[in-house]
Amino acid sequence: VREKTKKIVGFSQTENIGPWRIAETNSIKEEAAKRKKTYDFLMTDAQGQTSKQFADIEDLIARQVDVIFLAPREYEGLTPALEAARAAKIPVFLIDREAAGRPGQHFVSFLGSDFIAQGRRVGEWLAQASDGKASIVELTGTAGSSVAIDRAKGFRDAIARYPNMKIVATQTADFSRAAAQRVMENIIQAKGSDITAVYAHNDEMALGAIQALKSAGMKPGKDVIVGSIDGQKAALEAIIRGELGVSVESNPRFGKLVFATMEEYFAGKKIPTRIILKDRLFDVTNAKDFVDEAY
Amino acid sequence: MAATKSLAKFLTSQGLLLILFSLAVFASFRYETFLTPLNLMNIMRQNSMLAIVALGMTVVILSGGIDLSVGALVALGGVVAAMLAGQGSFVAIVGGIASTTLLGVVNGLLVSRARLQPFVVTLFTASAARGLALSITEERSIAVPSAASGLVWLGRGFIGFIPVPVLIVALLYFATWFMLHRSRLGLHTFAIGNNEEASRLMGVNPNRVKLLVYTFSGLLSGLAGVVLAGRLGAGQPVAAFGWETDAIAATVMGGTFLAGGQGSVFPTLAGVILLGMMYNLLNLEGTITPWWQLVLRGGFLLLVVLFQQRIVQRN
Amino acid sequence: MKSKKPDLGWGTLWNPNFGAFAALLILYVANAVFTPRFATVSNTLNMLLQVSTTMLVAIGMTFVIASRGIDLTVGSTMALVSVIVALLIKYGMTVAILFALSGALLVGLLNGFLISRLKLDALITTLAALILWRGIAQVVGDGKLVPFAHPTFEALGKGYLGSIPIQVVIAGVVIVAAFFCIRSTLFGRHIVAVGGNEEAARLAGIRAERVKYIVYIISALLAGFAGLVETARLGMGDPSKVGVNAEFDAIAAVVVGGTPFSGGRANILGTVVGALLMQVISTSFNMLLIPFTWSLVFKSVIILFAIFLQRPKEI
Amino acid sequence: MNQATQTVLCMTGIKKSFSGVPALWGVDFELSPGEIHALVGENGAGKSTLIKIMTGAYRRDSGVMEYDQNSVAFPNPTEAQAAGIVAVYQEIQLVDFRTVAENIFLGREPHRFGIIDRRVMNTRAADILERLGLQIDPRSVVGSLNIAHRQMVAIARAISFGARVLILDEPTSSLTETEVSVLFNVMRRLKSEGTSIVYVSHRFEELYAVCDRVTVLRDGRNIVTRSLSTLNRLELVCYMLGRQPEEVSKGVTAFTGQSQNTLDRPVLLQAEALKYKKRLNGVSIEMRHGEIVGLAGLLGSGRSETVRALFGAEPLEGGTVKLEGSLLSLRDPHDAIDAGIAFLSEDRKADGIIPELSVRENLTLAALPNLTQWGIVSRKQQNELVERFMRRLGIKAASAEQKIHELSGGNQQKVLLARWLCKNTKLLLLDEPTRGIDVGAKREIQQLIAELAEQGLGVVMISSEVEELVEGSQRVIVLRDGQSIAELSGEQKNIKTILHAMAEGANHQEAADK
Ligand SMILES: Nc1ncnc2c1ncn2[C@@H]1O[C@H](COP(=O)(O)OP(=O)(O)OP(=O)(O)O)[C@@H](O)[C@H]1O
Ligand SMILES: Nc1ncnc2c1ncn2[C@@H]1O[C@H](COP(=O)(O)OP(=O)(O)OP(=O)(O)O)[C@@H](O)[C@H]1O
Ligand SMILES: [Mg+2]
Ligand SMILES: [Mg+2]
Repeated sequence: VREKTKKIVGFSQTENIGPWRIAETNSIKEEAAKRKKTYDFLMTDAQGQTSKQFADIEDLIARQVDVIFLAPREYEGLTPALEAARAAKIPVFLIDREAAGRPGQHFVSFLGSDFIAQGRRVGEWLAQASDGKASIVELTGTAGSSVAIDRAKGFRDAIARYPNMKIVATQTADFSRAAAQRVMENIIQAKGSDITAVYAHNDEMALGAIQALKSAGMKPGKDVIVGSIDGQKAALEAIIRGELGVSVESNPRFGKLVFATMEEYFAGKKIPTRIILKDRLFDVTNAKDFVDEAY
Repeated sequence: MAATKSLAKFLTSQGLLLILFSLAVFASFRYETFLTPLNLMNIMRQNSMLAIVALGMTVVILSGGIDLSVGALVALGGVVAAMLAGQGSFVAIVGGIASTTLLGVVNGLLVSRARLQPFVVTLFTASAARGLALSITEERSIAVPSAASGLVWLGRGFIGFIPVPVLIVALLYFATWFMLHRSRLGLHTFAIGNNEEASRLMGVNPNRVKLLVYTFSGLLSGLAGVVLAGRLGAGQPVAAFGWETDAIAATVMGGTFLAGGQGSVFPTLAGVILLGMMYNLLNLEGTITPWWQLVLRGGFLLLVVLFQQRIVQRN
Repeated sequence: MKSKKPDLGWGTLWNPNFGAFAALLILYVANAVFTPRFATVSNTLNMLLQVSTTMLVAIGMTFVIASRGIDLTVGSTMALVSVIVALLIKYGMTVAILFALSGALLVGLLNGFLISRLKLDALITTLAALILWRGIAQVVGDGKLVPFAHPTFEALGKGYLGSIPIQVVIAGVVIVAAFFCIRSTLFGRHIVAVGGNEEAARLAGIRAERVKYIVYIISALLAGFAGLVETARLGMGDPSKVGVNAEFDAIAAVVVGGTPFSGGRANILGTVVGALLMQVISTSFNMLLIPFTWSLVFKSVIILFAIFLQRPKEI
Repeated sequence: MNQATQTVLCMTGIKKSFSGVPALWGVDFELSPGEIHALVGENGAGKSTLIKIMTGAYRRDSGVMEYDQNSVAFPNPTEAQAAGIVAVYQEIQLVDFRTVAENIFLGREPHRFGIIDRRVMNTRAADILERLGLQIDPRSVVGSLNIAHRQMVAIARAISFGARVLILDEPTSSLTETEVSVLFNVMRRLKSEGTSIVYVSHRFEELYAVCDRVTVLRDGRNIVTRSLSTLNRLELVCYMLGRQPEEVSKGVTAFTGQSQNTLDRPVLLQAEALKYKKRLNGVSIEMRHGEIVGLAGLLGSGRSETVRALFGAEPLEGGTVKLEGSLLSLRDPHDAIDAGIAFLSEDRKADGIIPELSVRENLTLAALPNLTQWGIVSRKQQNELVERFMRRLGIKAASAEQKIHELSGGNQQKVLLARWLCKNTKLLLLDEPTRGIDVGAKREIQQLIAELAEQGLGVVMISSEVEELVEGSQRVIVLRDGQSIAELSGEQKNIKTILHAMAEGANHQEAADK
């Protein structure tokens, strides 16, 4: 209908809170900026709500974008939005989290990490570091988020094989450092020196837990080993200081990959329905080498 | 006297319409896709759930109360409906609405019989309802099976070219308007919102009215939750965070007195649409960083409130 | 003249004003018996530590509510202070704190201007301002976490005075000062007079507008202090998450403590008890490892019950 | 049907206390069919409380109430209404945002399936209003009416029930004479139709004009019930106050009526050509130390506005105010108080008391800055002051710490007066200082005003009781349409001339109202 010189890329982000999300947003924005000549870029922020994200996608469709990058709020709840995009013949690329729908039909491809695997790898690392014997405190992510659910599942799968590894407390801390510090202080009051390990669903919470451990006079890294996920800069620094044991990467920098995939798609190439990132594992052996490039 | 009052009323609603209209004109020049039927329908459809919730909020505020539990009740209603969807749409819809209506009754009893302050009561029933929604779902979203076609229709269906949620909103607003301005119950709602003690002495039963009003708000929240679940194809325990504040904002932008006793429902609808249009425009613009969006929204809201209250004060 | 002082016998235990206090006592004792390691000095200090920022904010909120207002911007104020101080700490602690508190002052001034000068409704005004200032805090910090290392400043949140955490000492000093202010100073009496009947207070020569201005400034500055403490404790500035929902915690503490929304009364000790009550509940649930989602439900029910105990009597 | 000897309503041994403080100690009360029964007593005697117990607005602690020989206990006013007992309460209780018709029919709206029939409601309301001779549109919003009209609406509502028992608690305190006589006609007609009426008022002429019997309450106990025709005024006052006849002097007011010579005293106040919106357009007052100047005028003539403007409560748009020769610029009441002006407002509830605060705090509110050192209020000085003034004005309260809203209306008024007396003031502005106050207290207050004037204070007094103005003030200034149109003193200062001056503009006024 209207004359188009440039293609429009619409990106529906779920929220922009915390270093990880911001790194993700920035990476996609940067790639879009590099292609300013060929693509217009629009971004929406769902403020952590599926209903708003649905509305955002509808708005993008109304705006007649040519492609949608979608970082879904969670697995359920966006299928109708994907259907609407399909009806409008707009290809969708899912980023970092999956959404219910048929690949190839509702969306072109899913690009992201394997959250279950991330949890599993932390579990295995902790098992090794503690010789299969630990009393673990688990700090979980935002209640109800699929990431939290998967990372909890993977971790449990891993430690199930070690009868002496027990989760003695599991509490939510909302992916936030402040909340984690608070919750951990309370758990320390309840469990005291029984605690020998902490598993946090992201680095922010691990850093909060480390603060709490320190102010309770316990030595993170020695009395209590801590493992988490994300691989952000502050976490790698903590690994170098010896306070954090391990951080499994969950790379937020999707920009290059998703734009490249999209261009391949428009070029008519066949795109695999799942593109799983290879997440690295940072511990004391390699943290120094990567700390500079971390976000 | 009566004439100036109704003129005041008209002007307050018109003040909001004025803002709405100028914003729409601005948008239609700036975004070529704004005035497309699709976009306009989107705005209506996306905001129908909030509109339902805001309707309940308006009635509660008119009665001199406030209901902070609406957001949590939307979530609860949605997950209950989704969990029951296997038993068929009818059970799901009724179950979802019944659960929140029950909590609305609890709100009503605590506010009327126990004479507790509505702000506090509903603040804590909100957190209880949210906790309940999270607990019964084990914090997961519950998918609505496609077999529950009635539920899905409620959220996504059409009658003719009109989306079902929009139709529900229209019906509810007309019915509520009629109840408020034509029925005894409506008059009593206004009366206790204006002066509860006087109404009591004159023979109104404030407890009964309050109970009904909070129950109504609970019921509407549940309905909004059910519609939302149908629309998203899932019931989510974390849905509708902060809707209570949006609903309050819409009500007040519509010129309803927060202290109660004065106001109407259709201006609230205009308020909801204004809020929704704000989001829509931010999306159509698409390049404003999220934090600046907050600044714009907060600032704009402040201006509307300022404008609105100036008009009210002048009259 | 029959002058009878209210007696201080056993009957006082049933005095509704002591409902929250009784609930606090019962919960503490019950936890001491049933929750291992609960009634230890270190855990009690830990609870005091965790409640101190809420306490600071709630004291400010008590002033505002006593003057028949409400201040929802406190959480955003904390966030604003948090980023400013974290960004500026490299220029020295004094500079950073001064600028940060000026930020808080600005929030208070704007609230005061809108509510007391322009006579806007406090709830809706501060609701809009809450969004605005959260946005501004994020714009200032570009949405990012701002880590820093400054041991002297961090002592504010982590240091001890003897065996007592510094922030607990700060909260204690503020409580005593606020109690004294309300009880014995001219300004304190003016606040409750304005909250009780603004027009009457004005006709008795009280400059009500100025009183309300100051009240919002006090609230903002105390929220600012809380933001400083929180930032020092975290060792970073966080515009997105610092102070989220702080306003509701504070309001809950105030109201559970028996200061009514209708203004005209300021129960500082009640607020302290209210804040402690909520902290004891959260801590004990954490220690008993009750799942978060269920704890939301139980906590609400307990608090509603505590409020129920102090409901107004019928004549 | 009841026989004339039977009683409609019989209360025996009614007791009621508020948070431990008894208000009624066991009161008996009896109402015959078709009688108008006056209920009188000093402020705080328990009249309003007894009435609220009759209608179920309060619950009694003990005692029996028989209605039509059946023992009843109404849980709320709705039930009492349904049974035929209707009241107009002392504090006008209406829903301001709603229309006159809606207020009249609230709780029993003509309806079909819950849907209000507005047409029927409005016509019926119009009928009722017309019968009371009121020119009020039933569709107008109550909040837009003045106090007198609101009071009449409340009365219209009560009458429209066709109740068996009608209770009127000080209905006339804000009515003009014409309205009062309309009300009395209605009461007489209702009486002839068999309705029983309980009537509370502090104005004796009214009691003798319409009432058959009187029950006197004192300190929550009933003293006597007698037929008014066998009781003269002096006896009645004695019963109320609990004193011997010789202790109670005669005269309508406590003012001596003799103007002291103040001409040699220095000028205190010169207010010239005050202007404020449309309400004031040229009011001038000049007075000397020690003078009492009365302000007379019809409702809405701008008396209240004048004193409010002198107090800085309304922003002046023109004119000058000089106090002791120096020009004042009054931005707000604070400025006026600093200059030595005090003001007692006419609406006690809205502009006077701070309901949740104690008598002590209300009494010392304006004086607080004087009791403060380094920002800290001296509790000791506060207590001394409060005790002194509670004794001096005979304020009845359980203690100085009792909340003021729990006091009876008259005692609240005394506290508010004390608020200004405990401060050093030069000019006292009194808007209806004796409204709703019992004879005893009224005389005390009038005496006090006279005393204060003798001490050199200037007093501007607004009163709807012309006697009070005639006997109390040296000069009377008559206002009409926001202008001072006459100044009467000496011989001219008599009831007839004042009423004449007030009324001259009456036709004009009515036209303006429409
Ligand atoms: N709600 C209440 N709470 C506490 N005390 C009350 C309350 N209402 C009335 N009282 C007390 O009961 C007593 C009787 O008051 P009431 O209002 O019945 O007096 P009244 O005879 O109507 O006086 P007035 O002529 O001034 O209206 C007073 O001492 C008053 O302080
Ligand atoms: N022109 C008007 N328009 C609206 N309301 C009016 C007008 N004039 C008077 N009133 C109302 O009537 C009330 C009495 O008017 P005002 O105070 O000017 O007269 P007043 O002479 O003091 O009478 P009062 O005997 O009631 O004290 C006012 O409080 C005001 O609300
Ligand atoms: Mg009375
Ligand atoms: Mg007047």
